[in-house]
Amino acid sequence: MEPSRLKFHVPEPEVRPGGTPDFSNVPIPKAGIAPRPPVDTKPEDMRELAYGIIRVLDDDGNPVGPWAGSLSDEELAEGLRHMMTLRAFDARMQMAQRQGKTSFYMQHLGEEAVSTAFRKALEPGDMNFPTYRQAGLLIAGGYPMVTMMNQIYSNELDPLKGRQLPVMYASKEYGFFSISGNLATQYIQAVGWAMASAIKGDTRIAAGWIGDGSTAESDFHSAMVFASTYRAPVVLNIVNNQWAISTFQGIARGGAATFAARGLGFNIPSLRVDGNDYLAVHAVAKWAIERARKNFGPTLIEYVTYRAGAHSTSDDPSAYRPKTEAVAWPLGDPVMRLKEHLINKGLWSEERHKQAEAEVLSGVLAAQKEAESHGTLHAGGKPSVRDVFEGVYAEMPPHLRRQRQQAGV
Amino acid sequence: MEPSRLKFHVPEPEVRPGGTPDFSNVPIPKAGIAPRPPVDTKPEDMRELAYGIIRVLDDDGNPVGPWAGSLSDEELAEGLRHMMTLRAFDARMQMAQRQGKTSFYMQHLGEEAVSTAFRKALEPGDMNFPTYRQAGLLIAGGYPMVTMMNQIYSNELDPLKGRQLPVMYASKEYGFFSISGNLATQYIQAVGWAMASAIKGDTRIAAGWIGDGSTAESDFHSAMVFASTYRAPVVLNIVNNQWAISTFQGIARGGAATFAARGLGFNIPSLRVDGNDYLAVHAVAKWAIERARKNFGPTLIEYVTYRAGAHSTSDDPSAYRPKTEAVAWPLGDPVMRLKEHLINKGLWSEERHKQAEAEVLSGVLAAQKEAESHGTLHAGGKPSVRDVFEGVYAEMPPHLRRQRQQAGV
Amino acid sequence: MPRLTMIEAIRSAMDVAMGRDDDVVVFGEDVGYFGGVFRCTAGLQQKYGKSRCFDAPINESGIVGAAIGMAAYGLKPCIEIQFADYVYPGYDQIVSEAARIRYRSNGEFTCPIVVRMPTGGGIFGGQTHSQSPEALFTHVSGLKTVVCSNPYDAKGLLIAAIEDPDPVIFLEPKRLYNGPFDGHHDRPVTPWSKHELGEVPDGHYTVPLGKAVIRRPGNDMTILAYGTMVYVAQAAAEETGIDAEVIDLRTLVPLDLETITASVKKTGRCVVVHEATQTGGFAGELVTLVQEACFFHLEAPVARVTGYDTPYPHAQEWSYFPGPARLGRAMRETMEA
Amino acid sequence: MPRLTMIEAIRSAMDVAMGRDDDVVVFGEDVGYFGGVFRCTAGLQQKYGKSRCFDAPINESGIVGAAIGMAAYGLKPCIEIQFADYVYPGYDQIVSEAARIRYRSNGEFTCPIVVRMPTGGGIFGGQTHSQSPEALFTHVSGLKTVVCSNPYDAKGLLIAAIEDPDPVIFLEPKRLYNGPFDGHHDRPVTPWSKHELGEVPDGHYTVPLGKAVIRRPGNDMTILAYGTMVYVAQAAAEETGIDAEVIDLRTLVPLDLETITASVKKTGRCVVVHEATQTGGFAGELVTLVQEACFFHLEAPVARVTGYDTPYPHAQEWSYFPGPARLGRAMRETMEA
Ligand SMILES: Cc1ncc(C[n+]2csc(CCOP(=O)(O)OP(=O)(O)O)c2C)c(N)n1
Ligand SMILES: Cc1ncc(C[n+]2csc(CCOP(=O)(O)OP(=O)(O)O)c2C)c(N)n1
Ligand SMILES: [Mg+2]
Ligand SMILES: [Mg+2]
Repeated sequence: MEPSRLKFHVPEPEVRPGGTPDFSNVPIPKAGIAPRPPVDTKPEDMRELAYGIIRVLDDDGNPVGPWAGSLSDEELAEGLRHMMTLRAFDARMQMAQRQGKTSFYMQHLGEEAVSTAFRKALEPGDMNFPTYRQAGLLIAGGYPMVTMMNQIYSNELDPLKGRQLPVMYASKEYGFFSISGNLATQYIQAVGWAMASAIKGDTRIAAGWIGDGSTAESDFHSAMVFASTYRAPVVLNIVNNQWAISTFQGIARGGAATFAARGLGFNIPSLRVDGNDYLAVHAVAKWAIERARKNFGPTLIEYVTYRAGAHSTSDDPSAYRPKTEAVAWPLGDPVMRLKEHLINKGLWSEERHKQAEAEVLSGVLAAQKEAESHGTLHAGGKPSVRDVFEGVYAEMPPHLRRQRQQAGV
Repeated sequence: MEPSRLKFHVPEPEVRPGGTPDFSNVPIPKAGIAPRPPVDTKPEDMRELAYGIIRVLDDDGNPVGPWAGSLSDEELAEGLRHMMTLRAFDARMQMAQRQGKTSFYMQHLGEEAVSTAFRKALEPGDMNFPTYRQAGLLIAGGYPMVTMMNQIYSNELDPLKGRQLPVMYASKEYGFFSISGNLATQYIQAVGWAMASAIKGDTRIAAGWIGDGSTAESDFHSAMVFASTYRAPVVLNIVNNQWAISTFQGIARGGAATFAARGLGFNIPSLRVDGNDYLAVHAVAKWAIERARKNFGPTLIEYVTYRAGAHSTSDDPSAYRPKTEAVAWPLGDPVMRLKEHLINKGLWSEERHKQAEAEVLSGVLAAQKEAESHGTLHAGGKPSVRDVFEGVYAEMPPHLRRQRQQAGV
Repeated sequence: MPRLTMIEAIRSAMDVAMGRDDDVVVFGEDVGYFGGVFRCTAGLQQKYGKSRCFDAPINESGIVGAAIGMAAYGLKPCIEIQFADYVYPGYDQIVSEAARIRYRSNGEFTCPIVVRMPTGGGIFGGQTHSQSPEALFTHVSGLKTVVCSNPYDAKGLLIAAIEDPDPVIFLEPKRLYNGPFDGHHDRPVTPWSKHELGEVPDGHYTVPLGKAVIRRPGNDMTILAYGTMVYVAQAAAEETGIDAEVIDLRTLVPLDLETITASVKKTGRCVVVHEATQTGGFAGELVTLVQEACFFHLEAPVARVTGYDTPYPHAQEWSYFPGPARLGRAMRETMEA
Repeated sequence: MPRLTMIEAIRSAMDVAMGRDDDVVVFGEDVGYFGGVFRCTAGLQQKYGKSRCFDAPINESGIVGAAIGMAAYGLKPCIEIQFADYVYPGYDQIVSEAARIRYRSNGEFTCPIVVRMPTGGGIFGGQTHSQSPEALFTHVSGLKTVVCSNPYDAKGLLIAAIEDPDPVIFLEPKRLYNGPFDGHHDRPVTPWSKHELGEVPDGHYTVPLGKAVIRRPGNDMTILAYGTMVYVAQAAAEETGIDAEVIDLRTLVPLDLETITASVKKTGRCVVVHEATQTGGFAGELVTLVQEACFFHLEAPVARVTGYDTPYPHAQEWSYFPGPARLGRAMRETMEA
């Protein structure tokens, strides 16, 4: 018998521009049903958490199930403010880029809960190894917005001296490792930092961050191998926002049911969480961080969310996905969901929200004004050309000194 | 409360030199109990095969269970001969290296079943992407031993013109891709070859090979991602021989239960097999190859075996593991086990075996004599110095021509 | 003849190659449905189907490694690395594998792949969208390295690269995608539609690998350039009034040493310019070859003008970029030496 | 003073550094219990425990990446890549990360790591145990690159490298581990115990990075060498009778240009020698710097003697290896030019 011909398979998203958004194939479990095992549970006894979605807020905005209750009323209100601040910050910086005040920007629209809620579960001294889409770690950590803007504008007060692309922040004090433009490299570095902390008998833990698309990179594997072998005190976060520039998550995920399932082959506990649910993100982050700090080793967390905006200011998503997809996203908007919850609790109101929006905006505007007084990319105060030559090494070697002299600075 | 200090964990083998070999922590399931699902079974419905061990020959050398019966009597006898040939070949070449006839050699002692049995499940035209420890693919595929030796000796008939380290064979006709000294690179190449076959609507499939230690390399991940995404018709083999030079498999495996489990996160069917059981290896290989050829995509197979010899002629394992560990290995010796089975079946005898050993040895010796008549590394016929400059490109560019002239050849 | 941008010319090259040969396949990050972040592969998936042009997972080692396997099978993959800055995860597959498979297997297997990547700065891309890593490929035996500088060449060189039986690194200076750029960032750029090298024939033609071209004949000195620097060199010649002969190398390996030597023997002076960092850059190779072949013709040391030995900065891009002023200074010094 | 092999000297350097500073950790493939395939780390795990010296999974990107994370924490990892030929999977972490973290974070984070690796040929190791990839590091801003050539230097340079606040690539010519090797493969090798540079003080000392040393003073020409080639150069000087000044560069970046220039200005002739392939090799950089700094003192073109532009062959190793005969020929030509 003639054997059948082989066929080449390329995964495709359900819908492309022109089509109607359709997420009916995305299984969304009910809130509250996922169990919350004790933090010392063996990975093999909690595999199902890699396939479901841990959700706390139900469709009416009420917290349900064993993962509820990790936050006080004040913390919830603060969380809402952090998300609103990040959103306002993004909107202004996006606009500043359009106005030519900087070269480039990347926003978090729709994903604000992930980094802001995670940050609140960390302790001082813990270290994040972020990608370019976790500025919420800084906002929720109290890093000055004006310093972020100085970096974005590459102005005279830019802490990175104009050397880095906008949004590539770095702050040791705020537990935010220098962002790399090269995807995934930070994931294994997070594991290395955590190994170091364990080697020194410290109490601080590390968190690595990666996007859905970037899980395909090799350093994702390096991180899993090292984290598993040395039981590193690290939380490895996957932000699955469904897209990697124009590429839908199915290209990186392939035949696998979920990204979280990647952890199972390493016997690393792997959890999938509603990334648009501030309460769920916080509860799971807290669990994983406690696990790490108590010497039970690494955890892999997949946050299921949606990149509602463009990939960056260089991108126009209408070329590859239906314009209204974000609206159709079944997990809703993280700001709206937390707002609804606070209103349900009697802690918040539509009016209060409008007022908060105005407050947040004026905070952002004040920061922007101050930052712009120190210059923007093409106008006003600038870092020096000397800064190009400084900091390549602790001490400038002769050949760089010669080059600096040739440059006349 | 003061949080507890973090501790650094480094996996250690059970025993080191001076200790008594102990494999009591290696769970060995009974032969015959692993189910044999139809080849179109969904990966999620056969996850348990990644955690057990598929075994056909029981402790008495009798085939049991649903994986038995893939081989005829003639094929079994041929299989034994292949393994014996490989072992004799190894012994002679190991000795030749000691005698200074070549620089380096790597043997297969204890692992002969894996590559020889797998080869018999392939069809002509299928392509292997091997490591340095699958010469059984050539032996069982009928590649001339004398050509292998010519390569090992880098002599005047060396098909690779003296360019390659011994054992780094390459033969398109025999479905044996050029071996790289760099670990793991071939794994994703196998997937690429399989993708190409699917793109062309061909019927030929590919097989990738990797060692337990090398699964830690990044290209293992690349291969899994691409195989899963494009459902490539490829069989991805992991030869878990317990050691990576001096490093026990626990350093690469980390907290994971098995290497096969690495496939589960990609929803690739993952099977674990008794690698010292010729019948089991063949049956599982056949299953996976059929699956690939019928467009059901990739399979990951872990062969549980033991590297009974040194890593290479540059290695002395007594520095890092008990000398008698090989003897204590619970899955026995593949040659002895198949021999016992054949004797049980009345197809073989101790006498017949001795005779076969003599025949095999004389075949190897004849090949060796012929090869040596064409030179060994430091004596007799040699490839030309011109061959250093040839074959870098299809056509020699001017700068290489100049260098060749300078070299006076 | 139609005028195309360099992006369109590159796309046309792949289109022609795919049309003529079913074994040519194109893949990379975002290159399928979307057609690439620079749109170089736009329309190819629609025209040739998902089996011939498709999206890849974000894994450069996987992309190169899969291409090598495909090439071993018999295909001719032309792959895209989204930015040259992101090639390093795939560097092992390029250096240890693609470059050596023909040699180590004595031709049993070969590796006819093309690795395309946008290179160079000038777009405020910061350290990870601006690098010029050509020297990391030119040092590797078994690779050919091409840098195109205009639409006509880009198409002809890319077709030649795809048809080449060996692996070719194909660098596309992204600052030239839409028009020649001479370093005067404060002036509007002429689009390719206004430039004669924007004239790109339909259909098949090749520009052979290994042949340089003289872009500006001259007698006073020789400038060796490639990519964006070709226009910087032409501008510097005009602005300094030095009658420089500007050679566009086009292929770095194999190098057209004959054209270089003939020119330097004529002019007696030479300046090499590239955007990449200085130490260990390809300029070192060029200077060495020139002084070897033309030592007794040289009236001044061969100078080099390059990027500084620092990562590529963001805000200070125009101080970093080797523009006509910096090159002009070196040219004058070379004339006066 | 005790005489040590280069392996013992390297081990002693790590021992001293680990003893003085708890933040120094050592890891890599097979370096823990076993002590490394070349035994450079033998005994360290026993002495300092499994937290300070341990086996790593076979994943060079992981090894370098983890070291970078540890360095960001505050440790000083000294890691081993089993052979320089296997560094490429870790190349992205070295180039895109280690080399740039201080710069891109403006010193918020730094990367004081040492990446040790055996390099070079001469042991019939074929293409994947013989490479000399130094030029792939010297081109990368932010890295320092060291090549040691004897036990005394190896220990002093390695301690300096571990104490350095920036990432250092530390190349160990494996052919020199047990004794100086001058390319005469048919003669027995003197062990280090018979060589004065085998005298290695106990305890702490450093050989500063960035300083070359004159191994053989001479007047007729300058030979720039490093690693194994230092001995080849000395042999070639004796055998040709040419009174060559042999400079052992020791550190390639930062380079001791002063020592080089002073010598070439004195001798007027220069030959550069390395084992790495020619095109784009570090010799190109050296030739360029020499002709730039000493042009009007040069009486002949600066010559280079290198490995050929092919992968490193197995059987023909001694035709490939740039030994004293090949170097001597270039020296004579340079004298006669
Ligand atoms: C090594 C590397 N390859 C490619 C790129 C180009 N690139 C930048 S962002 C991106 C998509 C990343 O997607 P994902 O990981 O899902 O993160 P997201 O942008 O969705 O947050 C790509 C391909 C890069 N920066 N680095
Ligand atoms: C990229 C790379 N890193 C390191 C090495 C050195 N090396 C050669 S074999 C080996 C061990 C491999 O072990 P395993 O994968 O278990 O295969 P086995 O030798 O047991 O068959 C190592 C580390 C290499 N060849 N390539
Ligand atoms: Mg994404
Ligand atoms: Mg092994």
